[in-house]
Amino acid sequence: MTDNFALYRTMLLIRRFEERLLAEFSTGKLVGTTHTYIGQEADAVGIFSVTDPDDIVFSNHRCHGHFLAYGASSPQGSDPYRLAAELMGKATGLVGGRGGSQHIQWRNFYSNGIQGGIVPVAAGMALAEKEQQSGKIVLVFIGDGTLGEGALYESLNLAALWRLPLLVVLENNRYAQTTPVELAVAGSMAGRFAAFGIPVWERETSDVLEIQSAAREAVAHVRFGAGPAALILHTYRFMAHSKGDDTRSPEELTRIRQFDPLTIHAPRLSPAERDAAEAEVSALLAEAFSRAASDPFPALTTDHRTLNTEH
Amino acid sequence: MTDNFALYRTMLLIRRFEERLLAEFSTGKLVGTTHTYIGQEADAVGIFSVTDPDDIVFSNHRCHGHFLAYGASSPQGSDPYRLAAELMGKATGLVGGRGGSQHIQWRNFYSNGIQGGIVPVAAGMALAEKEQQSGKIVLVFIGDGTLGEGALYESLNLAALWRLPLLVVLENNRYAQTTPVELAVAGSMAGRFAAFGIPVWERETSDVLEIQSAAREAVAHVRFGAGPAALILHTYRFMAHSKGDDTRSPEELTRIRQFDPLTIHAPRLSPAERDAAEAEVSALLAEAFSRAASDPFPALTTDHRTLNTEH
Amino acid sequence: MTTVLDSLNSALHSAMESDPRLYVLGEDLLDPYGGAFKVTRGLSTRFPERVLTTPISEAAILGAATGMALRGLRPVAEIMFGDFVTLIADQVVNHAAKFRWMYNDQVRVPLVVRAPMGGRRGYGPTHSQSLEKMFLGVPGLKVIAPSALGDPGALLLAAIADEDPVLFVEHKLLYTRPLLQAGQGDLADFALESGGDPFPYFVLRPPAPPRLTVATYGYNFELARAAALELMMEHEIFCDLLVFSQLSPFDLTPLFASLTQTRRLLTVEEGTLTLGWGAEVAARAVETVSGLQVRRVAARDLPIANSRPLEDAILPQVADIVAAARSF
Amino acid sequence: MTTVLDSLNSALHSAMESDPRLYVLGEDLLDPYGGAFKVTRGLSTRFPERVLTTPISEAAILGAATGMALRGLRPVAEIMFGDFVTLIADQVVNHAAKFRWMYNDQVRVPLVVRAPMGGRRGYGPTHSQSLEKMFLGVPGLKVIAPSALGDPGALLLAAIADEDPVLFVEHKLLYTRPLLQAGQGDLADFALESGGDPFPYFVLRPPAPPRLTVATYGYNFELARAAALELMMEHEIFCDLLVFSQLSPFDLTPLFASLTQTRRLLTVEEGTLTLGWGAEVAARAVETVSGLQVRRVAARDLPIANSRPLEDAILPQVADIVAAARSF
Ligand SMILES: Cc1ncc(C[n+]2csc(CCOP(=O)(O)OP(=O)(O)O)c2C)c(N)n1
Ligand SMILES: Cc1ncc(C[n+]2csc(CCOP(=O)(O)OP(=O)(O)O)c2C)c(N)n1
Ligand SMILES: [Mg+2]
Ligand SMILES: [Mg+2]
Repeated sequence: MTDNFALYRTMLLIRRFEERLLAEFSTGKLVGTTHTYIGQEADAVGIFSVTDPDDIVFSNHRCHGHFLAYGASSPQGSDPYRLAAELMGKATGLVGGRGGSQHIQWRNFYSNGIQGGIVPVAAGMALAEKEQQSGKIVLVFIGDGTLGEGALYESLNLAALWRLPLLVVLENNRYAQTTPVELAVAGSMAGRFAAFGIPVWERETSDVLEIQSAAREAVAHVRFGAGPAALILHTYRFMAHSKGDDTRSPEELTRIRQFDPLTIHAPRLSPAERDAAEAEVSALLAEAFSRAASDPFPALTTDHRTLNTEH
Repeated sequence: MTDNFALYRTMLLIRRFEERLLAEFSTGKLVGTTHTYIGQEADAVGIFSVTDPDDIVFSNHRCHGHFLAYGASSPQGSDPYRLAAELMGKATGLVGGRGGSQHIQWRNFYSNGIQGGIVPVAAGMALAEKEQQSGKIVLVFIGDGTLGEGALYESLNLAALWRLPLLVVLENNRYAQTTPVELAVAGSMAGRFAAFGIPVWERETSDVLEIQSAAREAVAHVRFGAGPAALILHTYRFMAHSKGDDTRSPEELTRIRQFDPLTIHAPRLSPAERDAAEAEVSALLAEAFSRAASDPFPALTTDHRTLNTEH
Repeated sequence: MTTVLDSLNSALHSAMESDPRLYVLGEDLLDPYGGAFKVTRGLSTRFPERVLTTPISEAAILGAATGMALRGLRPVAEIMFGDFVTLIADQVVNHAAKFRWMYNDQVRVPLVVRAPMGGRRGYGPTHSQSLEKMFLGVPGLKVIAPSALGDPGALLLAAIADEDPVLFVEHKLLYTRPLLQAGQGDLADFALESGGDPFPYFVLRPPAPPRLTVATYGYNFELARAAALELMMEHEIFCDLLVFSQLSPFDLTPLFASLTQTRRLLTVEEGTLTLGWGAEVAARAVETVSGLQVRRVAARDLPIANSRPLEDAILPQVADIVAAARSF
Repeated sequence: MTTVLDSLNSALHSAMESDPRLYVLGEDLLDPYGGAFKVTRGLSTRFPERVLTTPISEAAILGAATGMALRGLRPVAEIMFGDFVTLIADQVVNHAAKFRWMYNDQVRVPLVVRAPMGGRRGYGPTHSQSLEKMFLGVPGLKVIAPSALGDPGALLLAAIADEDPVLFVEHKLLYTRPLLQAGQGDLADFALESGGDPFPYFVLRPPAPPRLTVATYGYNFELARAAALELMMEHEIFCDLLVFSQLSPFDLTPLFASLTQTRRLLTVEEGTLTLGWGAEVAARAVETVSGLQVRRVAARDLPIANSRPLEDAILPQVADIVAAARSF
């Protein structure tokens, strides 16, 4: 099994997981909302191939891919079953069905659905790890649209002043929901970090190996104690922002498919390896979704009535 | 009367106004708080010598100097009496005693005591003026410490995207209250604007003429429709942040006095002109403070009981 | 069939048409998307210069609207999900709502901020809240909420016409609801009165003397009337039903009139119970009407779970209202 | 003479001494300044690595504290003026307070955010408010306020020991107040009871049967007891005086006990009236105790003016409490 195989397998896991999810939504089996990672798989998979299993992650609304890639680097492995159960609102979900798609937590992985607000929290986590000399670093994921939120800049300032072990991963998929970056991001993305003296690694690629190598440098910088860093990855989101909300032209949707991280990486595997990956992922997901589907829903027990009346 | 005389006179007006104010506080005649502009006079005076009388200003907690300089460029003249009355909480004050030191409003001048939050408001004003093609520009004043507030960056982004006629004046007096810039501002001040593609004029000086010339360029850029600009003025605050809260060393306080804008500008006037300015300002302020002192306090009338029950 | 969404959308169209000072701003407003809940659809096509799609910057959206309002425009800002009003709290409380009084009535801030609130769609803990309660009572601010009764579009126009800042709270489930006609459908048994200008209240009077008074607003009126019907049909309990569109400032005169008759108050809202709208209603009622009994139905004091069974258990349901009404 | 300030300051010193996980962060905290109101003075000299003076970034201060708390530290954050809690609303409501429940109780967020609130010092409309009301009832958050009764430092230590986020509200005028001893000075005529662990309440019982029950918290207890004395001396009206330190979640058991006797409730607070603390107190009281009469004394629903006569007219005064008590 090559490293290339592992990378491919995890990207494929994300791809197939998200495809399955969209199918479940379209048949009405799932309610609420979801934001798929299809097209961006190389980002998280490249990054988590060079982090430590105990590193800390604060992810955003588009967290499924981050979570599956994070788990892949962990000794315990990630569990698409627990994620699927969460998305189905089951008691066995990652957070017992309470959070759903945007709000998950498992080991050192956290996500929240408020753009920008997670960045100061991640900075605080980085401070804690630094003070406790744990050697862990904190990764926080934001999208291009999240460059609009003020909390981000407050946090960059803190992270730089206090030399925090924080890696800000900016995934520029060129759109925030339906808003193209031209309408939402003035000046330069790298400049937003440079203004605070934060070094930037920037890549325009969907090749997981290129991302891996940039991530390796950025992670080393942060772990070495040199303070925060930013990793800007220009990428493409293939599907709608959440479910049916795509306003891009068919031409654009076709054009960007040439940057499919799976297609780019696939030639590095033998056909047999690719088939093996496909079979493995397919079995894993079939099991995950069917097991999750038959799990019970949570119930509100009496002691949950009001969270804050007990001490 | 030379232009130099007018500049000197307004700087002197601010200086003497603030000195008088501190004296009133120390004798217990005034309550609440105040933030004097002593040492920074050249900033506002230089700037408002090149703005139009109808331009719009959003000022911050340190607003007395901005207000007096703003008024000086207006045909109606500024009125230290109305400002003094406001600070004394009198019904004749700029806002009838409701606002006090940090919260004043007169013609196109506004101020508020929330760091950073005024910047998006100023951006909105600039948008309104642009849309209404009034030819007016909006100036907003912030301090170095206010670079910490996220709302600033949200506004810079908007201003740049929408090419708003907004001039952000950053007065870096090296401290936010007791916090030196080194502990609060990572990276570079100019970089904070450059990140959004906003051009910066930056001066390290207390010479009102140098400030005037930089301001003239920046104002022209904004008024010409080229979008927002930033004017960064590195300056010195001579007195405490508000009243008794100075933690700087006596040496430092002595050293920075060499950058007194009055002393720097004075040689450009004849001794007779300087005396004339002193006499004029002194008479104006004596009248302003004594008139204000004998004015009545406001009362809460019935229709003020609850602001929002009427439509 | 006109829905609440249609009504709001038409109102925005006609307001933009009739007043060139009207600007709409918010995230993802441009056509063909036309806003996350489509309330602004079509506007950017017709009035491209006056529809400003913004970055994801809620505080700056509000601040910009405030500045626009101060300088002669009439901005209508959209906060994509009402859960994000926490991000505009400072701009609302310490800027927009404060300016008029603080500046001695020398300025006005005529802005409207629209915020889709509420749950029951499985959107989870950060996209389902009813946070308007945090803004009720803020000096200088009006909080207005349409229901399917009356004319939501006219209500929005009244908010736009107001010279002071208005938080306009739209429950997401309301959008697809058809406008309700008095005396029709399941309201046929009730006599409808209304009053209150320009933000009306509605009183639905049952066919027999009321035993209690139910006060509510917005989408939760749908639950309240379902409960009222059930109470009437199955338990012979008749309710006066009061539906407010002006949440704050509180003007509860019509409620007091009903309570003087019933002496039993039941408030229904979707926000969490503690210090929700119903708390102030109850406090004012007990200050005004003697011998009063009170029950409140609201969400539990918990975040709103994503999982539907949990969400249902946390948010108020028709059965909860029926049970509360029967408990007097 | 120990002041409330001394008590809070000593508590922080001892907490930092005994727990190396305790960090203090906020604006201008470093000695010799030691924080705008000096509550943190001396800390940075003794524990230089654990006192973090921050940029002016209230949202990030709260966010950082939340992250620290999630990862094993015990942060105590200071918001320089309570008026700026509007800037932390999102971090509190949608992050710190939500995480524990939303993440299925897999995490805890043990942080304290201290905020000096209140007016009466001529600081004007953005530096005088009592905005804690916006946070009362937020699921997952505790709101605690010391008064001069009992031990403010111990209260702060209890907040620090709590495993959930706590908003700790300090009225500015309290700092210079000496701690009050039961049965001494002007409290001599009252019998003092207390209960509630770890955030105590106090009941001051008058020497004759009470005609009404006054409920209050924080600095405004000073006004309430002055009023109670005046009512007793000049009008022979006796009051039970209840002073809470836990504002939210609401636990009003001792209040109900008193109300069952008096059936008259008077709440006193400095925040604006509408949907203040007293609204929920009144609502719960009327839900629990029958035949209740209620009055509330609070600030008018206005911004707080800078001019002292205006500020006095806007904020509640002893005379307002006396008048309200006599109006029953
Ligand atoms: C504070 C806040 N504002 C708005 C939203 C609604 N929203 C969810 S995702 C999104 C777009 C985010 O764009 P980007 O940061 O580029 O991430 P992407 O979805 O492209 O991955 C928006 C506006 C939100 N979740 N939080
Ligand atoms: C949102 C907010 N946070 C904190 C404060 C308290 N405060 C008032 S002035 C000040 C320092 C401001 O420093 P700077 O921006 O450098 O302006 P300067 O006082 O030096 O002119 C602080 C922290 C405030 N007014 N608003
Ligand atoms: Mg994006
Ligand atoms: Mg400064």
